[in-house]
Amino acid sequence: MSDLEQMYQQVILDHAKQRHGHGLAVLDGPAVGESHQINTTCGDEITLRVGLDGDTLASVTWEGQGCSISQASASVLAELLDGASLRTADETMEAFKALMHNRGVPLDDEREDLLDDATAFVGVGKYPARIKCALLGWVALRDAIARATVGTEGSDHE
Amino acid sequence: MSDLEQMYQQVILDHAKQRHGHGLAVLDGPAVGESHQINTTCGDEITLRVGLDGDTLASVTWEGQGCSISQASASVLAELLDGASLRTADETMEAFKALMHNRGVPLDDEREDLLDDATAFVGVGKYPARIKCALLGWVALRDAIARATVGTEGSDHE
Amino acid sequence: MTPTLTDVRREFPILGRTVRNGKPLTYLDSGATSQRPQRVLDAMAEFERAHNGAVARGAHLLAEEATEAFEGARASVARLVGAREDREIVWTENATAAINLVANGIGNASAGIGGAASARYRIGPGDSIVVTQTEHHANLVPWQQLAARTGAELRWIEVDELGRMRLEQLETKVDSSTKVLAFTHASNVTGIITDVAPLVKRAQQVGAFTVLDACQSVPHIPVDLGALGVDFAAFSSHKMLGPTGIGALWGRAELLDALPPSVFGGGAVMTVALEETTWHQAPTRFEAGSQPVVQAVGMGAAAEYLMEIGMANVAAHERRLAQILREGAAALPGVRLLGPVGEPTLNDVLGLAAVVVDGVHAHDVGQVLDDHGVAVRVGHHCNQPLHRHFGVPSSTRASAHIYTTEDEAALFVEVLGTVRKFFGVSS
Amino acid sequence: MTPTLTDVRREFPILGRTVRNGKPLTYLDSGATSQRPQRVLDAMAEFERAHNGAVARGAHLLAEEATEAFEGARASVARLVGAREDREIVWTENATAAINLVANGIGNASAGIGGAASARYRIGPGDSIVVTQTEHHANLVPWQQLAARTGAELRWIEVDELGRMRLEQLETKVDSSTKVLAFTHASNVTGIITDVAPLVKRAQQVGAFTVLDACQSVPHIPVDLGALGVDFAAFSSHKMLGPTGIGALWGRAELLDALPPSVFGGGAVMTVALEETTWHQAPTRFEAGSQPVVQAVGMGAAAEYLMEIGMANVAAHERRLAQILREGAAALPGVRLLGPVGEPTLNDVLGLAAVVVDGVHAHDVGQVLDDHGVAVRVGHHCNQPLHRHFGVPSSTRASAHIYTTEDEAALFVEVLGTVRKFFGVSS
Ligand SMILES: Cc1ncc(COP(=O)(O)O)c(C=O)c1O
Ligand SMILES: Cc1ncc(COP(=O)(O)O)c(C=O)c1O
Repeated sequence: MSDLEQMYQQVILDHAKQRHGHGLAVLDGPAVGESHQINTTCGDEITLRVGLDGDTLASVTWEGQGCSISQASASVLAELLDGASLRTADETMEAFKALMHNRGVPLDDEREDLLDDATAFVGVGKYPARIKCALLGWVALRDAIARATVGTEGSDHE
Repeated sequence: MSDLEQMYQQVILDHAKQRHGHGLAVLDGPAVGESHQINTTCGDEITLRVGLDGDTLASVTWEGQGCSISQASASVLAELLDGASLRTADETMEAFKALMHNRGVPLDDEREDLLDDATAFVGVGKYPARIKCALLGWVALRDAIARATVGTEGSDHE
Repeated sequence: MTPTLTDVRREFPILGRTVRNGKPLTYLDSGATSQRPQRVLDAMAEFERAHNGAVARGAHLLAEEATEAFEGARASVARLVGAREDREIVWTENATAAINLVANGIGNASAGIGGAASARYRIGPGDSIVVTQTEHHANLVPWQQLAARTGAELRWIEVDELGRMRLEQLETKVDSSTKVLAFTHASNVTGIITDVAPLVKRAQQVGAFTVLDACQSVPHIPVDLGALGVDFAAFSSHKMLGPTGIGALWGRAELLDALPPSVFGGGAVMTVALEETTWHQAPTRFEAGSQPVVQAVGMGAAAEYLMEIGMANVAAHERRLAQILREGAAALPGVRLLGPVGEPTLNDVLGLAAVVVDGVHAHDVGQVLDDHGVAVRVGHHCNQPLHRHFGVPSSTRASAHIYTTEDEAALFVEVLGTVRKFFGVSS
Repeated sequence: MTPTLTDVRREFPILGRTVRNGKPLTYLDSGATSQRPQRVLDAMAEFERAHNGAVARGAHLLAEEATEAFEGARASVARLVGAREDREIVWTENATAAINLVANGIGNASAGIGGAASARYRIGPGDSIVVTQTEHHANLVPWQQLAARTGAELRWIEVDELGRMRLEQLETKVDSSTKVLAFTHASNVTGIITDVAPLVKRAQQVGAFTVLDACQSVPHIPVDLGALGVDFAAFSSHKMLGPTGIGALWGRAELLDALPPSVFGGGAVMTVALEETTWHQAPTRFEAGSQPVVQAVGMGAAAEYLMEIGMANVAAHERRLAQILREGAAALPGVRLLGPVGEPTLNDVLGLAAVVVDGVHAHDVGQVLDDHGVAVRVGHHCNQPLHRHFGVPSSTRASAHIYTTEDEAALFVEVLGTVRKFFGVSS
C-alpha cells in the first residue's frame, strides 16, 4: 500500500461520500453550541453543532464542504461521538490529535479501540499539510462543546 | 603617499581650515540665487549664495559645517569661481564631476588647468562614499545658479 | 532559447532532487514561487562572504562595496522592466508591500500628510477607486481598505465567462470621480495577459492614476513599464528566479517624489527633530530602516540572468508549455480549465493551467499529483472573487517557468487524467 | 564563552578578509549590521538547494518542508526572546517595519478599521504618545506621524548629560492621557541599557501600551520579553547574526489579535469578497503576501546559535569590550565619549563607544580608521535628537559583537589617538 493509498483508505473515501451527521439538526436550549471553522489553505469550511444532555453529547451534526479528508473526518467524528459522554469525546479528541502527530504510525491498542474507524486516518500523519484538514471538524467540536458548556450559543467564532 | 594621504592633501587640509568665501554675503536683486544642500549620511550642510552680473558670477559665498572634504571643496570652489564667467563655472563643474568619477586617476591637462587647486581632490575618487562630500558645494552651486538665472530667489530647496 | 533547456536546468540544483517514493521532482508551482539558479545563490553567498556591510551609512570599505552592490542591483532590475531612471525602483518586502505602499501613501496624503506636494493624491467621499474582478487579493484588499479609510467608493470591472476583463465597462465604471485604476498585468488563475493600452487610455482621459500588478508578467514576458504608460507597478523577486524577502515598486519619478511614505524610520528621513521631519526624494523616502541588501543583490542577479536568456525567449518557451498544459487538461473528461483554451488566445496566456476536477476537491487532486512528484498549488490562489465568479471554491494550478520541460507539462496532464478513477468518481 | 573566541571567529568567513592596503579587517560596525556565521549561511543554502517552496499554500512535499522550516524558525526566535507562544512572533521586513506595524495598526484602529475588537487602540485629540529623547528614528518618526494623523500629542522624556533617561519625568510626562509609551531597550549611541521596570510600571498605572525597541538588546544581552512586562517589542535579524531582509515584532497574543493590520493582501485574510474581508488571527493577519521564508530560516539559525553560545556569555564578552572601547576612548586627549564611562555603569552598557574628536569631523575620523582596516560607523546613527542634545551633529561609533577581540577594540583606541595629529589639530 503506497503512502497515498494508506492516506485514502476505502473507509475514508466511503465516509467522504456517505457523510454521517451531515445536515445541521435544529436544536434549542442553553446546552447547544455551534462552531464555524475555516481551513484557509483551501477555503474548506465546517459548521458543527452539538446539543448536550447533562454529560452526554445528545446530538452532533454538521455541514460543510471540503476535501475528502476533512469531510470524512467530520463524518467519522459524528458517527463515533453522537451519544457519547463528554469524557469519551475528550479522550477520543486527544487520541485523534495524537494520531495526527504520530507521522503515520498507529497508536497503542487502547487508543486504537477508542478511535475505531478513525484509525483509518493514520496515513494523514505523514502529510503535515493535511493534518489541518483532518482536524477541522475536531477543532469545531471542541469549540462547540465549550460554547454549549458555558450555556451560550455562539454562532460564529471570531 | 598612501591613499589616505592622497585624499587629504595639504591643500585640502588648508582649505578646510581657511575657508574661502565662507560667510554669506548680503546680496540683493533678482539675479541672486541660494541653495541649501544636505549630505544625509553625516548631516553635513552647505548653504551657497551666488550673485550674477550678466554672465559673470559676481559673488560666491557659502556657509555650512561638515567634514574636511566638503568644507575644503566649497572653499576651493569659491576661490576658483568667484568672478568667473558662467561658462567657465559650467566647464569647471563638469571637470570636477569627471574627476570625482575617475577613481583616483588625474584628468587630462586641459581640465587639470581648469581645476587648478581643485585637482587636489583627485584622491577622493577612490572613496565612493566621500564623493558626495566633495560634490556637496558643487551641487549647491549648480542649483543656486539655476535659481539666480530664473530670477527668483529661492530660499531653500525642497 | 539561447542556452538549451538542459543548460538552464543544470543551474537549478533543487530540480535534481527526488521527492515522494523517490520520484523525481516535477516542479509546477512557479506561479506561487520560483526556484533560484545557482548564479543567484552564488551572488548572494559571495556578498555574504566578502562584502556585507551597512549600506549608505558607513565610511568604511565594506560599506562602500555593499552600497555599490545594492545600487548595482537596482540598476539591473530597472533595466529589466524598462525604468527610465534607476531611482524609479523602490525596494519593498514583496509585491504586496509595494501595492500597499501606494495605497497607504494615498491614504496618508488624504489625511494631510505630505502637505501641498502630495495634494494630487488626496481622495475622499465622492471619489472612486476601480479594480477588476480578476485581481489577486494583494491588488484588491489594499484598495478596499483605502476606500474604507477615505470614504471613496470601490468599483470593479467584471470579467466574462472565460475570465477576460469586460473592457466595455471602462466607459461606465471609470469616470471623472475615478482617482485610481488598479489592475493586473497577468492573471495568476486564468493566465490571461492584459491588454494594458485601453485601460491606461481611459485612466488618462479621466486623470486617474494607474497601478499595475506586474507580479506574473515581469517573470514571464517582456515588460517595458516606461512604455506601457502606467504610473506604478509592483512585482516580486521570488517569482522571477530571485530570493524571497524582496520585491519592488516601480513608479514614475515625479509621482514617487510626491507620494508620502507610510513606513517611517531611519534612512527615509532627511532631518529629524523631536517635533518634525522632512523626507528624502524617492526611492530613499520609502526605504526606511535597514534594507534587504543581500536580497537586492540576488534579485539583481536574477534580473541579469533573465535578460541574458532574453524575455522574448522565456515567453516563447512558456507559450509552448501553456499549450501542453491547457489543451491537455481541457481535453480530459470531467476536467474544467479555468480561462481560455485554444489557438486564438495562446499568445495572450501565461504558461499555467488552473483546473477543477469534477467531484474531486482540489486538495485531493494535488495530493495525487504530489504522489507522482508533481508539485502544484491547490486552493483559491489568493483570488477568491474570481473563483466565486467561476462558481468553484478552489482549483488546482500547474505553472511553469524557464526550467520547465514539455515532459513535465505532459506528466501533469497524464496524472490529472487518473484522479477521478483514484477517487472512484464515475466519469 | 563556551566556544573559544577563535572557534567563534572561524565561523565568520568575512572576518578573514583584508581591506585597504592589505590590512586585516577589524569589523567594529556590528551595531549597524552584524556579520553572519557560516552555519546561518549554510542553513539558508540548504533550504534553497533542497526545500524551497511556497509556505502554507501548497499540498506538495516541498511546500510542506518549507512550511516546517519556516515555522520551526519562528519557534527558535520565540525561544530566544522568551515569547510565551510561537505565534507571538510576527515576521516583518526589519525592526522599523515592526514598529510601524504597531503605529499604523493603532492609526487604522483610530480610523475605525478593525471594528469593536480594535477599539482599545483608538487614540485621538486629548490623548498623548510618549517617547524618549534617546530613540532611534525608527522608534520616533512612526509616533510623530501617528500623532499627526490622529491629533494626539507627542511628548518625550528627556535624557541627562550622559544620555540617561530622566525617569523622574515619568510622573509628569506619562499621565492618564497617555495611550502609548515607546522606548528603547538599549541606546545605539550611548549603549545604555534601559531599566525597563519603572517605565512598564508607570505605563500600567495609566493603562498605556508599551512598545520596546529591542533592536540593540536582543543581539547582545539576555532578553525575556514575556517577563519584562512590555506589550510589544521590535528587533532585526541582521543585527543578531542573521540575514538582512527580516525582522520581528513580538506582542502579547491577545493584543496582536486585536490590532488591525496595515498591510493587506494574500495570506493575511480569511475570506475576501469584493466588498469586504475578514482577518486571520496573529501572526497570519500581519503576514500579507509571500513571506521572507529563507530569511526566516536564517534568522532562526542565528537564534539557535546565540542560544547555543548563551546570551549571558555574549553579554559578558561584550562587557569586556565595552570597557576597552569606552575607557580607552575617554582617556584620549581631545576625544569625548558620548554616554557614561567607568566601572559603576559598565554592567549597564553595550559593547560600543560613540566618540567625538575635537576639531575633526566624524567622517574624517572614520576615514583614518578605515585606512587601518577598522570599520566603524560615522554620522548621527539615525539618532539626530540625541546628537543635538549632546550639541554635536555626528559621531564615530565602534560597536562589537561575539566575534570581536580585545585586540580589535584596542586597535580602535590606538588609531583614534592618532587622528588629531593627522589633521594637524593642536592638542
Ligand atoms: C536602537 C535601534 N532601533 C531601531 C533600529 C532600526 O532597525 P532596522 O534598520 O533593522 O529596521 C536600529 C538600527 O538601525 C537601532 O539601532
Ligand atoms: C497576480 C499576483 N499579484 C500579487 C501577488 C503577491 O505577490 P507577493 O506574495 O510576492 O507579495 C501574486 C503572488 O502571490 C500574484 O500572483
